[in-house]
Formats: sequence, C-alpha cells, structure tokens
Amino acid sequence: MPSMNMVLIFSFLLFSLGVVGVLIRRNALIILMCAELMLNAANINLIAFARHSGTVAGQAFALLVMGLAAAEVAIGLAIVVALYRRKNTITVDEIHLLKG
Amino acid sequence: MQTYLWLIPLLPLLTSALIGLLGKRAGKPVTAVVAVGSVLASFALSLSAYSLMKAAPGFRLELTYFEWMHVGSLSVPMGLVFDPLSCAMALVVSGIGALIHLYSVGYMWKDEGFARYFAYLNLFVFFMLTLVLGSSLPLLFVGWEGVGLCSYLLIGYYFETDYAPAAGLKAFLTNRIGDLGMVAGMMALFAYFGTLTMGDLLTKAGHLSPEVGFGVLTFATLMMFIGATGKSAQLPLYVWLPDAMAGPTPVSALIHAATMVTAGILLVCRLAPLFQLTPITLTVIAWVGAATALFAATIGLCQRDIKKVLAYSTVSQLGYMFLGLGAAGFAAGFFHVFTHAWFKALLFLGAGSVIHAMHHEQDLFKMGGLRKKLPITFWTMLIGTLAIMGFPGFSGFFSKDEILYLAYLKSPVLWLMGVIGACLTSFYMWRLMALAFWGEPRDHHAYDHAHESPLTMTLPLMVLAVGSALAGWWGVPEAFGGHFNVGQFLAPSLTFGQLHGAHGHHEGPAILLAAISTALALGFGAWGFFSYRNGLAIGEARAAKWPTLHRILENKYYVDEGMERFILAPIRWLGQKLWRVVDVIVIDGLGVNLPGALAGLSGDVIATTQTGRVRNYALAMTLGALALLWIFLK
Amino acid sequence: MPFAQSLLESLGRDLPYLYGPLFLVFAATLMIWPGDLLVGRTNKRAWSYVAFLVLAAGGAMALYAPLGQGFSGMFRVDGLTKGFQFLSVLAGLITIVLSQPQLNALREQTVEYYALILFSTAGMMLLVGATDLVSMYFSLELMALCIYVLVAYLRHQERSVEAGMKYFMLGAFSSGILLYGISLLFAATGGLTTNLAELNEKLALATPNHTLLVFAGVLMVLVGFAFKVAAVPFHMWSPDAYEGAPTPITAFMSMAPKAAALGAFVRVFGTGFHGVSGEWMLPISFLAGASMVLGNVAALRQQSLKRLLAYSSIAHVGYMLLGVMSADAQAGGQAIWLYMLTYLLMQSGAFAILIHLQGKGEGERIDDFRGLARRRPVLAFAMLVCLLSLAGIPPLVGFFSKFYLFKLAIEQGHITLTVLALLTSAVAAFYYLNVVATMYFKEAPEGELKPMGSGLALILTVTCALILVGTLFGPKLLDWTAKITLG
Amino acid sequence: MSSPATPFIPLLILLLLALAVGIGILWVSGWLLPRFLKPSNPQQAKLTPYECGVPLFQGSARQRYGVKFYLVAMLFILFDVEAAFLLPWAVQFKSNLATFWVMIAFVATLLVGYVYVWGKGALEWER
Repeated sequence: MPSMNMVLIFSFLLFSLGVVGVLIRRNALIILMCAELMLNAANINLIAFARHSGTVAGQAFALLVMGLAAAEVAIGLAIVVALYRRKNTITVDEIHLLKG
Repeated sequence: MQTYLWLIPLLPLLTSALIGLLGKRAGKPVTAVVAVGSVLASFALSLSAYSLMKAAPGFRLELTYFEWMHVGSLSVPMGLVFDPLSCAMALVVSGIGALIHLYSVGYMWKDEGFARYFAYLNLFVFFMLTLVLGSSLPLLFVGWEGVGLCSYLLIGYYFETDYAPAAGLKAFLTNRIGDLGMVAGMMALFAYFGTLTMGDLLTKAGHLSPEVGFGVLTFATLMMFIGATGKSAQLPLYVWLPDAMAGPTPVSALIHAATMVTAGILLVCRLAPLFQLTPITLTVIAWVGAATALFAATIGLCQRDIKKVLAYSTVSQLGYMFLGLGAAGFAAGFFHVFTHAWFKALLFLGAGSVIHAMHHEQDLFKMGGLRKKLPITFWTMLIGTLAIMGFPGFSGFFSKDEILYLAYLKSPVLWLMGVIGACLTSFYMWRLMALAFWGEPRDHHAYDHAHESPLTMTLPLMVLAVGSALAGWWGVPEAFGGHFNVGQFLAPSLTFGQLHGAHGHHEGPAILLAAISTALALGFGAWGFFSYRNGLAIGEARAAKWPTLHRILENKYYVDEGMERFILAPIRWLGQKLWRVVDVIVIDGLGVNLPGALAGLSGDVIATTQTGRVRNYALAMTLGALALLWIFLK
Repeated sequence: MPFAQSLLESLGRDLPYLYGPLFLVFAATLMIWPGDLLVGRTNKRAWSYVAFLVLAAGGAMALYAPLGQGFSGMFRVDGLTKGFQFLSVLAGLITIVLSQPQLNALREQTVEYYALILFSTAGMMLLVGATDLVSMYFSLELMALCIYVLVAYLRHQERSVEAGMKYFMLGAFSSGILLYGISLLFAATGGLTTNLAELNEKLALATPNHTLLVFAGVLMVLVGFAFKVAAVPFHMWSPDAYEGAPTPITAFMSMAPKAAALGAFVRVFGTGFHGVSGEWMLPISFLAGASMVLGNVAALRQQSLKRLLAYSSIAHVGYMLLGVMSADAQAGGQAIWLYMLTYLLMQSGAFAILIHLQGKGEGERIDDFRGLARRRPVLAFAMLVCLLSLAGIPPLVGFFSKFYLFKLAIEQGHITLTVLALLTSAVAAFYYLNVVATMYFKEAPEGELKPMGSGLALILTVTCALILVGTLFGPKLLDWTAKITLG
Repeated sequence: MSSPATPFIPLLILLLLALAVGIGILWVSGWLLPRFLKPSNPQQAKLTPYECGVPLFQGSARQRYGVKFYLVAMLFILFDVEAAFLLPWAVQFKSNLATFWVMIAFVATLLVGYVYVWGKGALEWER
C-alpha cells in the first residue's frame, strides 16, 4: 500500500516540522503553533488510516483532537498573556528565573 | 512470665517517647528515675528471660508475636529469640546500659538538653535490644539501622560545635555503606535459603557442608561482614568511630565501646553456623581483624585527646574480636565482647570522670597528677587498664589469650600481629595513665579546681571495676585448667545442632604463648609508664628522634585527609561539574559551537543542565527520545 | 428507533462506572456558574469546604462503582482503577487542606482554584480506568490542562507564571509526541483499533515491515508517559515547575498526577503493549536507571526544599518504574500502588511542614529549617519521620514499600537495576539527612513561629502516625493492597 | 455532447462574461473617462490609499498586537471549534430525541462557559 506509506511520510514531515519549530523558535506563540502542528500531523494519520480501514472511529478521534487542541491553545495563550503582563516579553529564552 | 518478655525492648521505647514528650515538664529527677528505672526493669526482665531460656528445650526460646511482612514466599515474623547468645548480650546491654544511665544522670545533670539526651539514649537501648533479640534478619536490620540513627543523633548532640554534627553525619554515612553490604547479603541469603528467619536459616545451614571455593554463601557472608565492618569500625570503614567521640562521654562508653560497635561481632556470632561453612570469609575476617587491631593500636600511641586514645583502643579491640571470629573461635570472640564491654565502659566512664573534673579538658598533655584528686576514678581506671593490657587474672587476660591462641593455630603471623598490637595497647594505656594521674600537674588552674565526681558517677565506676576484674573468670581457658565455660554456654547458639567443630584445644604451646605475650605486654606497659611518668620530656625526645613516624602516627596515617582529598573532594567536584555537563555537551556543543564546547570540556567538563530555558529542556527531551530509539535499533 | 434506544441503553448501562468523575465535573461546573454568584467576595474560602465535600463524595462514588467495562471498551473499573482513583482523590483532598494557609495569607481564594482541582482529579479518575488509547489521551489532557493553569495560578508572581509557561510548553510538546505515537500505533493496526486489549493482539501479529512503526509508536507513547511522571531525560520541567508553583500545588503535582499517570503507565504497557514487552523493556530500564541516578545526585546540591523534593521525586519515579517493568499490570500495579500510597503519606507530611513554615510562600530554603528542633521539637520530629521514611530507613513504611518493590524487581530478574536502586537510595540518605542535620544541629534564627492550623496539624499527625506504625501492619497493608488492586 | 464537462460550459461562459464586465468597468471608469473629465490637480492626501476615513497607518506591520486581541482570539477558538462537533451531528441527525438531548447537553455546557466568560467581563473590549 504505497499510498499509505506516502501518508506516513507526509505526516512525519509535518510532525518533524512541528518538533523542529518547537526547538528552534524563540517566540512563545510560534512554539505554540508548532506544537499544534504536531497534533495535526497525528490527525492526518488518524484520518487517513481510518479511511483506509473504512471505520469512523479514527475520524471521530481526530475531531476530538481538534477540540482538545483548541482548548490547549486557549490555555497556552492565557499563560502567555499572563507572562507578557509580568515580564513584557514572550521570547522564551529571556525567561529563566527558575533554574538549577 | 514468658508473656511479658516483649517488654524488654519495649520499655525503653515507651519511656523514650514519654521523656521526649514530657521530659522537660516533668523535671530532671523524674526523668532520671524513669530513664534509669526502665533500663533496670529491662535488665530484670532479661534475667528472668535467662532463667526461662535455661529451662527451655535446646536452650532456645523463640516467641513470635505476629507476622510482620508477608511478601510472596518471604514471611517475616515479628518475634524475639532467647538463646544463650542473645540473653548474654541482652544482659550486657541492659546491665551496663543501666550503669551508664546512672552515670549519665550525674554527668549530664547541668546540661540543658537533659531530657532530650535520655530520650535518645533510651531509644538507643530499644533499638539495641531489638537488634540483639530480633528473631529474623529484617528485624535485626531494623535495630541495626535504629542504633545507627541514635548514634547519629547522640554524636551530634553538642550541635553548637562545628565538628559534632559533621561527625554524626560521617558516622551515619559510613554506616550506610556497610548497610548496603548487609542488605545485599540478606538478599543473597534469601535467594539461597528462601527464608530470613534466624531459626530456619540456621537449621537449613546445618544440613550443608562447607562451601568449597567462592559461591553464593561466601558472597552472602562476605557482604554481611562488610555490614559488620561498618558498624564495628573495622578497616577500611573505621574512620567514623574516632570522630564519634564528639558525643557526650557516657554515649561513647555505651554506644561506641560497649554495645553498638560490637553489633558486627554479634551478627557474625548469630550466623556462626553459616560462617562456619565459608572458610574464605573466615580467613578474610581474621586478616581484617588482625590488621585493624595492629593499625589502630599504632595510632593510639600518639594521641593527645584522652577520648581519642580510648577510641582507637576500641577499634583495635574490635579487631581482636574479629580476629577471634576469623579463627573460628566464635565463643572466644564473643567472650572478648563480654569482657571488653566491662573494661572499656569503665575506662570511658573514668575518662569522662576525669574530663568532668577538669572542666571538659580532654588534652592529656594538660593533665597530670590527678591521682590524689580523683582517688576513686584513679583506682577504678587502674583496674580497667590492668584488664585491657591482659594482666594475669584480670578479665582481658583470659579473653585476649584465648583469641591469640586460636589465631596462632590459624597462622603464626596472625598471632604475631595480635601480640604486637597487645604490646602497643599496653604501652598507650600506661602512657595515658601516667600522663593523667602521675607527674606534676601541667595545668594548675584546672588542677586546683578538679574534684572527685558525685556518687552517681563513681558508683557505676566501682561496679564496672569489679566486673572488669572478675568477668574473665567466666571463661578460664582450658590451658589454665578451666573449662572455658563461655564456650559451653554459647554452644547451643553457635553450633545450632551442628557437630561442634572439634576444637583441638590441647595442641600447641598454649601456656608458652600466653607467657610470651603477657611478658611482652607487661614490658611495654612498664616502658610506656616510665616514659611518661615524669612528664612529657622523654616522649618529646622520642618524637624528635623520629619526627616523620611521630607525625604520621599523630595524624592517624593521614587517613581522613586522604579520604577528603581522594574520595570526598572528587565526589563533590563531580557533583558540581555533572551539572554543567549536559548543558555544554548537549546545548552549546551540538547546537551552537561544538569546538568551543570541546575546549570548555577539557577545563570545565560540565555546566548546568537545568538552564531554566524551556527550549533547552525540549531539546533534551528530543535527544532523549532519539537516544531511546538508538538503544532500540542497536 | 433502534439507534436511539441502543444509545440510551448503553448509556444507562455504562454511566454508573463514571458516576464519580462525572459528579466531580458537573459539581465543579455548577460551582463556577452559577454557584459562585451566590458567594460574596470575602467568603470565597467557603468553596474549600464545598470542594472538599464534593471531592470526598466523588471519591466515594468511584470507590463503590460497579466493577466492569463499558463505553465500547473505553473504560474499565477494576481493582487497579479503584486503587489509583483512591490515591488521586486522597491527594486531592490533602491538597485542598494544604492550600488553606497560603491562599488565605495571599487572599487568593477563588472558586476556580478548587474547580480546577476537581476537574483535574476527574481527569485522573478517568485516566486510570482508560482501556483505550483515545480515552487515555483525553483524560490525560484533562488532567494536565488543569494543572498547567494551577501552576500559573498566582499570576501576579513572576515565578509562578514562568513555571506554568514552562510546564505548559513542554507539556504541549510531549502531548504532541504522545498523540503522534498513538496515531502510529493506530496506523500499525491498519486503522482498526486503539483499544488496549485488541492492540495487544494486533501488535504482536504485526508484519515485520511494521516493526519500526510499532516501535516508534510505543516509544513515543513511552516518551509521553515518561514526561508526565517526570522520568529522566523528560524530567526537566519538574524542578522548575515544582519550585515556581504555589506550594500546595507542588504537593498536588508530586502526588496525584504522578499516581494517576503511573497507574495508566502500568495499564497501557502491561496490557496494551504486553505482547511487545521485549521492545520497551530496555528503554524503560534506561529511563529508570537514569532517573535514580540523576534525581538523587541532583538533589544533593539543592538549597530549596521544593527543588530537593522535586529531584527526589524524580528518583522515586525511577524506583517505581521498576514496577512498570514487571510487564504485569497486576503485580507491578500492586507494588507501585503500595509505594505510591506510602510516598503520598511522606510527601504530604513533609509539605504540611513546609507550607506551615512558608507562610505567604516565601522561605522554602533548607536553611529556613535551622534549629527547628529547638523551636518546635514536635514539628522537627515529624519532619524527621517523613524524611527518614522517604530515605527508606526501616522500620518506617518507606522502607517497607521500597523493600516490596525491589523484591518484585529481583524476582523479575532486574538485578542490575535493583542494585543501582539500592546504591542510589544510599545516596539519597545524604540529602535527606542534610535537612535533618539542619533542623537538629544548627542554631535557630530569631523570631517566633506561629502555631499550626488545625487542618495541617491533623494531616501531619495522621501521616506521621501511619508512617511510624505502618510496617507493624505490613501483612494487613499488603492484603489490603491486594484486595484493592485486585478488585 | 456527452463530455462530463458539458454541464460546466455555461458556468465557464458566465465566468468569462463576469471578468469582461469587471475589467471593462475598471478600464472605463479608471482610465478612459478620467482622461476627459477630471481636472489634473494631484495632492498628497489624494494619493494616499483610502482606509475608511481613519488616518493612514504608517508604522511597521510587524509589531505586536495588543493583548486584548489574543484574549478575543482565545475565546473565539474555543467556541468556534465546537462547530466541528455540531456539523457531523447535524449531517447525521435523523430527528430522534436521544441524540438531540445529547447535543443539547453539549451545547448547554458550552453555554455555561459562555455565561462564565461574559460574567467575568472577558468580552468587554474597554476595561
């Protein structure tokens, strides 16, 4: 099933993009977006393979993941906003009060 | 009566809790009465336990109260065992413990933390009795750890000083190393026998023949011995005991001379049938014991602190005990535990009395001429000295002679080491006596204010002196026409149904050996006495003659400095540097500047992992995941 | 209408399994709105009582829930579920009590705080019963999302917000990895199932060219769990989050989510990936070993007690991973449950004292314990008991549970790791004793200590008593463990 | 004429026509007519792009948005994504009460959240 391999490769690329984005970006918002990208990579797998097997469970799962991703983003944004109000920056490298 | 035996260990625990909670409110007299009374009651109960044990079949009384742990195939009962060995030891612990409690009342009377002290001390007695009487290895281990904890608390008792807490920590941590051996040994024994109850273990061991070569049993017993070296201050884990003298003197007498430090010997005796099966372990024990006996004795020669002399003497005497055990003379080893408990407790309490009189002056070089000021202390300590040097008829004579004789049978070299150690012991003890009690007072101010201690302190001294003089007659060796009653008494515990390994007690020139070692010891004692009787001049001249040797001995072979330099400092260094490693390697190295990081690595291997930067954490996670993947693919 | 009927029927059949968590969710929702409208601004602490009662009631409902499986194999109530639900609820209850001194002092009592604890506990209760990767993932997120917010709860304090940000960022990252792993496993089954039991059959049959897929999936799920329980090298969030979070939430984090995540860990790996245990055994053993070593070594140098406890909890997780490695959900679950129960006792005792000494949230350095033995002998003794038990010194319960866990590991043949665990637990004695030494052997600073509130005192008394006498009831405890975790 | 594209041909014609009309109007009104009608009197204000009457925004477009935008965005995402659940439900809905009430419960939960947010004043712009 070459097409399924293509799906896996595509989703893996998307996932890697997310991982690399989290690792190299300094802006908290963009890190957040990249984390969402990772979730979406998983969603692609879920949907494609659900379609492949002809069941809907995977699709429902993906739908739920989208809802969850929204919740996650909302909380993330809230924390980032709180952080911005305290520290006046959302560059994560400038935030290292706690360490050791 | 049998139903009340559990009170033996529990009474001290109960009173410890009471004193800890209410001691301050109740006041010192009440505290003192409760503390001493509870240990006396334990002593009385131990006596009744003794008579019950004598009546029991096979001289063994095993009481199981309930099941403590039941894990898979391992079942550990919560119970006490009374046999000759444990009864004798329980009597020593509670008897000498009661005397030292009484002494402490006088010694600590003016101390602010009177109640705290007795709470700890009674807790110690509880754990020690648990260790002695516990019917299974895990229960013994509870006592083992507990006495370690109490020792830690009591060493650090004077926490206003810098060194006392540090010494306490040192003791506890050194012991933890030994405990690891103990746990490993326990696990090996469990794997081999499927039980950790003393009775079952020894019964099963009784059906085995001695192990040839290095097998599981040898491993297990060796591990147990490592545990014993920690608690009983043998090479190389002895370092904590001299420092432990930072605690109050009665504590040194009770814990670090008479009882706790002999727990290692007790452990080996408890498992004697097992150790019988492992000749390799016995040989190791004998050599470690002999080496410790000799090594510690040499250090004792040049110490100025009266308690340090006694501490090294304790290490050395513990070495003798192990030497005896290693020579398969379990009874002889325990006999020395017994006699040593008397005379070393006496010597420590005597030293405490001197220190008390001299207003907490511990330096021998500042004493002198105290004979007339402290007559009772002087005479009792004299008896203690005669006992430890092995003066014929006093207790140390019989027990030490038995050990040396058995060592000779094992190897003449061991005997020689033991004899040299005995000579040195005699020398430094007489040096101590001469410096403290003879000659001119070297610190007139302290001398003028010196006074004999109160009755609560001198009474225990006198009782202990009588014991030190006479305790040896319990086990007059056969060579001197006795029957070595100790051996016969302990036989049920030590052989546990095994055929008693034929002792072959009439071989060799027993009397001749005893004569040689005694004569040498007397000679060295006289040398030590006359060198220092008139002050420090001769000693100083000798030190000037061999400056290097003197410096080495005075500095205890630089062991502490060496430990600090070669073991502790590297560990600390590693701990600090480890911090930086991941940062430099992982973050800067791979991410930013590999060459720069490599250069930094050589100088400063490690920086902090915990940089506080969230991206570094994510990177570490990613690399961790990749590492896991790599582990799999490999 | 057959569909509607079957829906209603299955709901009626399955809902009782979820009464506990559902009750928490609905009660918490009602507390926020409209409940909060009824309570005046100055009386918000009333919510602590309500939340306590609600949580206790929810816990009781879960405890008395019928045994069985429902929601198309998504959720299962068995002994393991109830056991870990009990731990989570207990931790939640303790946290509510522990929260009072600081929230009152800082005037930060709000209904949201308690509602978030309830939501998060509901997530944990669902998590430990989840028998499907889907339900597992969502309950995990419900639990985690609430805790992110709780960590950043003191939004006027820089370090609280920073801790929340770090925990959230890394949490989102790990959750992405976890979900991707789940999707890979889903793909490996050909898009058929995420149910643990079916997964176990399917994965074992996976064709060779699927091995990488299976392994990558398992590995990523492993990473997700390792993050949640803070195992090295996925631990880095925990010291910072522990230090920055409000102290009661630190206590909460070190107990409840850890217990729930470990319970799920055991279930997922013990039942779902049981067939491929050969593949994950080695990685977990590395995680376990690394956690023991790094956790204990790093704790040696800490000045802040909160950080020290964070690192030590990493080490404790290392020990508990030995239980996960038993690859047997039942035996491993029992050992971990017992360990976690005792750990919970010791942690809550230690945190009760820490919170009492902290007052408004300052003063968590080990130095602040100087001379506590002089100023408050009873408190110092209680701390001593907790710390020694954490160090695993007999005869305290900490020793007992450790012994049980290590014995299991030895029986399973993990000798090397057990030896490492023994060695590192000796190291642990160093830093616990350092605190003891500070309390007992250092001069006390000036100033009076205020008396302890009755809530904290109650928790402290009960935990210390249990720690002290726990081993006496060793067999009882084990019977109990078996009874609870076997159902 | 049986190509599958047949039904789309009228659409294509319509598209082309629309394009032609659009381009035509622009050409006529923007280029052809002004050549004859407008007075040529260029000014600064006249040459700037028209922005609904507010003064022209001259700064960099890369600067940060105010925090309030994020707040609204956050809430928007939360309530918006729930539509993803409503849609499949609506498509599958076959007028039975059971599924209806399930969805009502879902929406009611959302509603509580909405009321909570409203009550907290998170929807006020100026605060």
